[in-house]
Amino acid sequence: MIWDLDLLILLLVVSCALAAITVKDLLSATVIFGVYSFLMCLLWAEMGAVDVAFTEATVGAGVSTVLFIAAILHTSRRSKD
Amino acid sequence: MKALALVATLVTGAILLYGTMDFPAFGDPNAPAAVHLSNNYIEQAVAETHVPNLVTAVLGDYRGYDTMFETVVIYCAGLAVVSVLRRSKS
Amino acid sequence: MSYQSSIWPLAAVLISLLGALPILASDRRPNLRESWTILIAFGKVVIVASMLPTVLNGGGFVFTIAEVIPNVPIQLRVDAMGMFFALVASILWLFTSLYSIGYMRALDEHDQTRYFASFAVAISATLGVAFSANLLTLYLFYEMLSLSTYPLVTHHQDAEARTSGRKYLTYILGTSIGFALPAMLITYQLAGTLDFTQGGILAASGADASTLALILVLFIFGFAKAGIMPFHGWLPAAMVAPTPVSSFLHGVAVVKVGVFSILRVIFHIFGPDLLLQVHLGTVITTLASATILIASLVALTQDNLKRRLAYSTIGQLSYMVLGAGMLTAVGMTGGLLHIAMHAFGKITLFFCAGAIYVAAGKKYISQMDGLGKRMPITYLAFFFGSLSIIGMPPFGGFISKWNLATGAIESGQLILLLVLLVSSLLNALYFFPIVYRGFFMPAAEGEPDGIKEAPLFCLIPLSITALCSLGLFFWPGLFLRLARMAVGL
Amino acid sequence: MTTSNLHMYVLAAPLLTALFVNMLGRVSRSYVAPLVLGALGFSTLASLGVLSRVLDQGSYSYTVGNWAPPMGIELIIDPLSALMLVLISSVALLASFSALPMVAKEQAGKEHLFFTLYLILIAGLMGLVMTGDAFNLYVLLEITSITTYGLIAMGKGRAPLASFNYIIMGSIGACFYLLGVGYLYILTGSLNMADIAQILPQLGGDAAMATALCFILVGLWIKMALFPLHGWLPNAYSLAPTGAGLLVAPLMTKVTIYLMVRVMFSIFGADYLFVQNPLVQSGMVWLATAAIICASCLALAQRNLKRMLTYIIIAEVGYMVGGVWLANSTGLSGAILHIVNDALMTLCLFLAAAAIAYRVGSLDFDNLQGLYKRMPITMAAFTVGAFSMIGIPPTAGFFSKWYLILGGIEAGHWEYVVALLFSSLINAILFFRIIAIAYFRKEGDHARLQREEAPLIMQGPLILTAATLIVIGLGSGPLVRGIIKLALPVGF
Amino acid sequence: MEQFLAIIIAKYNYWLYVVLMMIGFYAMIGKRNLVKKLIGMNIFQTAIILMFVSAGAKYGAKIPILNKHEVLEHGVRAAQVVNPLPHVLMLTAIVVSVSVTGVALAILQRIYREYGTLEEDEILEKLGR
Amino acid sequence: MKLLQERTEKQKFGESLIIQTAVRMMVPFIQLFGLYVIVHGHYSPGGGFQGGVILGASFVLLALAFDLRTSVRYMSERVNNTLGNVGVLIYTGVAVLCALFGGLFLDYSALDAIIPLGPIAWRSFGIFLVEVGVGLAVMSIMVSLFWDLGSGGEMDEGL
Repeated sequence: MIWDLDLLILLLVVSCALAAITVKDLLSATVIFGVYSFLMCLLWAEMGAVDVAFTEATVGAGVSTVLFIAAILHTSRRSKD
Repeated sequence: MKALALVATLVTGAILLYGTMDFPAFGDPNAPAAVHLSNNYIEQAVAETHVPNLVTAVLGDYRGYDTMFETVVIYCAGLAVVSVLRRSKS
Repeated sequence: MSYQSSIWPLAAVLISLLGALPILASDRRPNLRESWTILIAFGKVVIVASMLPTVLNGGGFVFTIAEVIPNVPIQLRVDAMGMFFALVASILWLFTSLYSIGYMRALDEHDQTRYFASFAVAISATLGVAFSANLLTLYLFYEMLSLSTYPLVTHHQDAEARTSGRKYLTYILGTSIGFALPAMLITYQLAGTLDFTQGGILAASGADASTLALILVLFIFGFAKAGIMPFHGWLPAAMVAPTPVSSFLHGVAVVKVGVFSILRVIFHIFGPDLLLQVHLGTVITTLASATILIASLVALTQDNLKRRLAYSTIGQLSYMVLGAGMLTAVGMTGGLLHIAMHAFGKITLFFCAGAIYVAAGKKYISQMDGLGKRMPITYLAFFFGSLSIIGMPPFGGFISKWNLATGAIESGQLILLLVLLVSSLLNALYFFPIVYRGFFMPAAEGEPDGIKEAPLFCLIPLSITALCSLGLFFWPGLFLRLARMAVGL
Repeated sequence: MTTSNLHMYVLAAPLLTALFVNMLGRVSRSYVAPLVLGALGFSTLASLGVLSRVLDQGSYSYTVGNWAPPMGIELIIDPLSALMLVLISSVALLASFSALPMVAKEQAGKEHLFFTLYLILIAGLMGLVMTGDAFNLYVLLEITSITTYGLIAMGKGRAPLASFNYIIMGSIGACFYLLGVGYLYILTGSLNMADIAQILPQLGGDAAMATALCFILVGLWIKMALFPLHGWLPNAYSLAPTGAGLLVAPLMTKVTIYLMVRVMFSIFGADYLFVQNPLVQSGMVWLATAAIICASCLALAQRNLKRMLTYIIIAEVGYMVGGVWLANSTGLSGAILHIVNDALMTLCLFLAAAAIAYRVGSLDFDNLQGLYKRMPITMAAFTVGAFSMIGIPPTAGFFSKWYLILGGIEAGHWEYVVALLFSSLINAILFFRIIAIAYFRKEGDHARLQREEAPLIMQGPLILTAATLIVIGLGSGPLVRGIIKLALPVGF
Repeated sequence: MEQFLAIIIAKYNYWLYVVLMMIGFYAMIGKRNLVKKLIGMNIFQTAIILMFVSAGAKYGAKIPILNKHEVLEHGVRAAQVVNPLPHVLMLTAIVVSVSVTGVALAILQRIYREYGTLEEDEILEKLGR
Repeated sequence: MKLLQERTEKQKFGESLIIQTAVRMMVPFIQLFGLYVIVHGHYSPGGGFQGGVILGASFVLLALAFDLRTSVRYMSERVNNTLGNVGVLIYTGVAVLCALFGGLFLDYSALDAIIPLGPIAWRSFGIFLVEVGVGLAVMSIMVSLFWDLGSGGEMDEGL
């Protein structure tokens, strides 16, 4: 484990999380959330949790995002906050 | 409302941070979590189940009961989506 | 006293409770339904009477239904005090059943099946209270009585009935849950049991005087059916019910269940000795005296006959509590005896009020001028009843008042004697005008001529009860003996 | 340790049947009813067997997959969990009789989906009461939640919105619980409750332990809708499809309270909770008092039968939480007895509400007029349930209230005693208002009203439940002595 | 400086997990858009997963996939392998989280069908009418 | 060329020939990889859940590149549903079977009574069985989730 790489990714993750909940466009928020998940999965892989990382890559960054997008396409893209 | 939410968040975060004071350091191989149960898994799982992927061994066998319900959870989710979203035929 | 295990107490309680079922089932056949009613009432008297010899010989019966809380079973027990009350209630129920049939048929009331079924449940609860072996069982039947009388009070199902029903339940349920239940729980916590024991159960608990005073006041107000002021307001309100209900339930069963419960608490939970020791008798007598005087004064102002009787009842009920509060054996005997004497007198008065309503359709005293000439039997019975209540010899009321007065002197509280005398005077003041108007005032103009006596079904019971209150002066032996046994004389 | 699998069959029957209901119910809806009733009937019988076995031979621990406890997942079958199993399966069986016609009416074409979720919810609840593993509890909690989300969202109108609120609150609750478990895991390295309980006192780490306790409890409180965290419950339970409400309302909060008891005494121990932190203990009794009083007052403001009942449920949660935190055996046995009684009382009232909804449609107070004439049997059973809620002997509610109040007196928490009495009075007002409305009629209705009872399949369980309330009331002595006293945690 | 760094290294990802959890929690209770609430929920859950995975990490350890024959012959030193238990738990947690997300999204679509918006205040406004 | 242009114009938003062709070619490989992940869960990262998600993702990919109807043509809703049920049934069935054959719940070694492979080998094989079940269930549910969320619940009315 390389702690400074960890820290760097963690900071990125935090900024992604902040962005995901502040962006007004829901589609962008969802995509940013996908990026967040992917960074998270990198972090976990780097901590030795390969299975969790694999799952998060397929679920968090993959299926979740797709489901979010599918739902947003059927509802509305805009968000007031 | 937002102010209240912020206060609630900050309080929760503060309590959680207070709780981390007692935690063992990150990556400490002598932390309780690293010595109590997991050692048994690491040392015995392969011999007891013949599965080299420890995660699979623990997931499928030692904690198979959890995994069964995990499967049921996702099954329920699928059913719930169908039952919520579909309009009934009649 | 030795108790033998027996099913009879349960049978006495259950006969009318289960009897409600055939009454409900014969909804569409009034004759069958009323035969059931009379049959059950008669059966009940027989069962109660069959237990009498054993009780008079110093024995008793006991039956445990279920053990619900450690040391507190739901248990029925027949002792002298319970027998005394059960005898009064079941005999008077027989008369009331007859009277109800006449009254309800004459007025062609709706929903008579519900009426008779609720009545049967109510009398079952009354006997349950009489035969309760402990406070929990008593509370159970007490609540059962409150709830089963609700349909009776609101029988007419109009706006007035709704308001009165609400008031009735608010007072009765509110006080029993708010005061009696916590008092019972504190008692249980202190004593570890709730059994009615001669000499009381709280004496051994070592509770201090203030706690005891709190429990006592909670109990007295908690059993609001006894109508101790300021929790008396439900009784005049409940007078919207049909008259048999008022006469039996609010002249005899319901109100006396309240008094009986208070008496049970004073005799068998606290015990007179403990109350004397911590000087709590005055609490009881003060409350009771105040209620007697205020209620008698209010009764003077009422024009509605049933409401006047209701306030009279409130006053009379406190006599019984007063007697118990004297904490002398004679006073307590008088208090207990007054349950029976007042019951016979008051039920006569209510029967008469109902008969007047059935025959003449009148509710207000001011309209009743000259009625006595047309309904002589009814008015004579009314006269007898009022004399008994006032406490004139040769009527039963005299005996209990005599005992009360003796008790007051014996306990050295002469002020109580004064209260008794003043209230007797007030009783006379609010009863005599009614009789006077009936016999000696000319009828108002434009009065229809067709008024005559009420139907026989009404007339016979009221004559019998009137004669009973006369007879009780000469032969009070049975009740006197039971009452003396109950207080341990 | 034992090799008896009986309790596993109790759980497996609804779980497996759920799959068949989904597969076969798609083909023809006539398969649904026999499958559901058969599975639940089997579960009820088997759970009775489990209970009698536990009472006979003492409690036992069961290891799923035959791995010794801290390694594998341990199930604890003691008198308390066996009692809960009986309660869950019998309540579910009774509720499903009534749910079948309701679902056919409200969710035509979706019966198989509804009952699949319904059965899995029951299996989840059964799993919850047996588990002795902190993380397994989380998974099962999520199963029950996710099925409940789905069931509630199947309702009409505002139901999805209520369900979404429930999802957010429920997820916060579950996440908090998981956070607490995580803290415990980091501290002790174990997930087995008994194992954790053994390790915890040896650790110095008080901050993390307190945090874990705090988060686990808050998580469970959100799930059980303890007063300040109750916001999601009234809408969710009152807008849910009637069939779902029948199952969810009697069981969910009660099982969560059971979980709180389990977590409190199996993980943290009475000593840590009550002796070392007396301030927390009395604070909790005050919170429960506030819950009882506020929820009772809120119930007064409702104009719909079902909504009123939901607020009463919240008040009852206050009863039980307070009873548990009184820290004496009387209060605790009162709380456990009240779990049983309250489940049955709520079931009785909701069954009656379902029967009324089946005939009348709306449950607003204005529509209830003259119901005693129209549906006398339903209303009679409703009255019994109402009396039990008020606490009138000999119905069951009186006796649990008796123990709770007695516990309050014993512990010297008079505020709790007053709150219980106050809430009884409020309940009396609430129910007699309804009874009065249903007893009196509209002007001119006297002649028109005809008897029109709900179908027999809905009336049967209703009558049975009402009778059970009285039987349990009269039998509460043996129940407390024979089962609940045995079910109290060690040290009480 | 050295000490300070040591403290940071020892606890930093517990701190950052708290930060992430706070972000998610705030979005769940403070944001008025329902989709945002859901995103917040997912962030909350990943934060918890991060905590668990951190708890299982060991410095200089291998991933928990061993060589069967080697282990059966020579055994394995526990300190050299990452703790697999938190991973197992978190797999379950991920599944739960995606399930809840799925159900919530379906309910969102129902809400949108009903009210035509996903803003909490607008929905409440419509309900008030 | 003109034909191609016409076809491009007729295409709905987001559909492109290149992507469609690529997806058509990729899907079998994705599915193969998914199966590999399920089966090889004993020896490498992955297992039933991840493999199931990948299998499901292949159908989702089809649905994204073409439309939902195409993916339904590959696997009808009824089949999908049955697979999901069967998947969960395998897991719970194995669990109950263990109990029925005299062991404890989920004690795979009890299945030794059916085919004697040895208790430890049965543990390994039992894990494999349930992983397959999980894979089937997860694939089916993922597909169904996407169908329903992607169509707004209009599955029955021809998408």
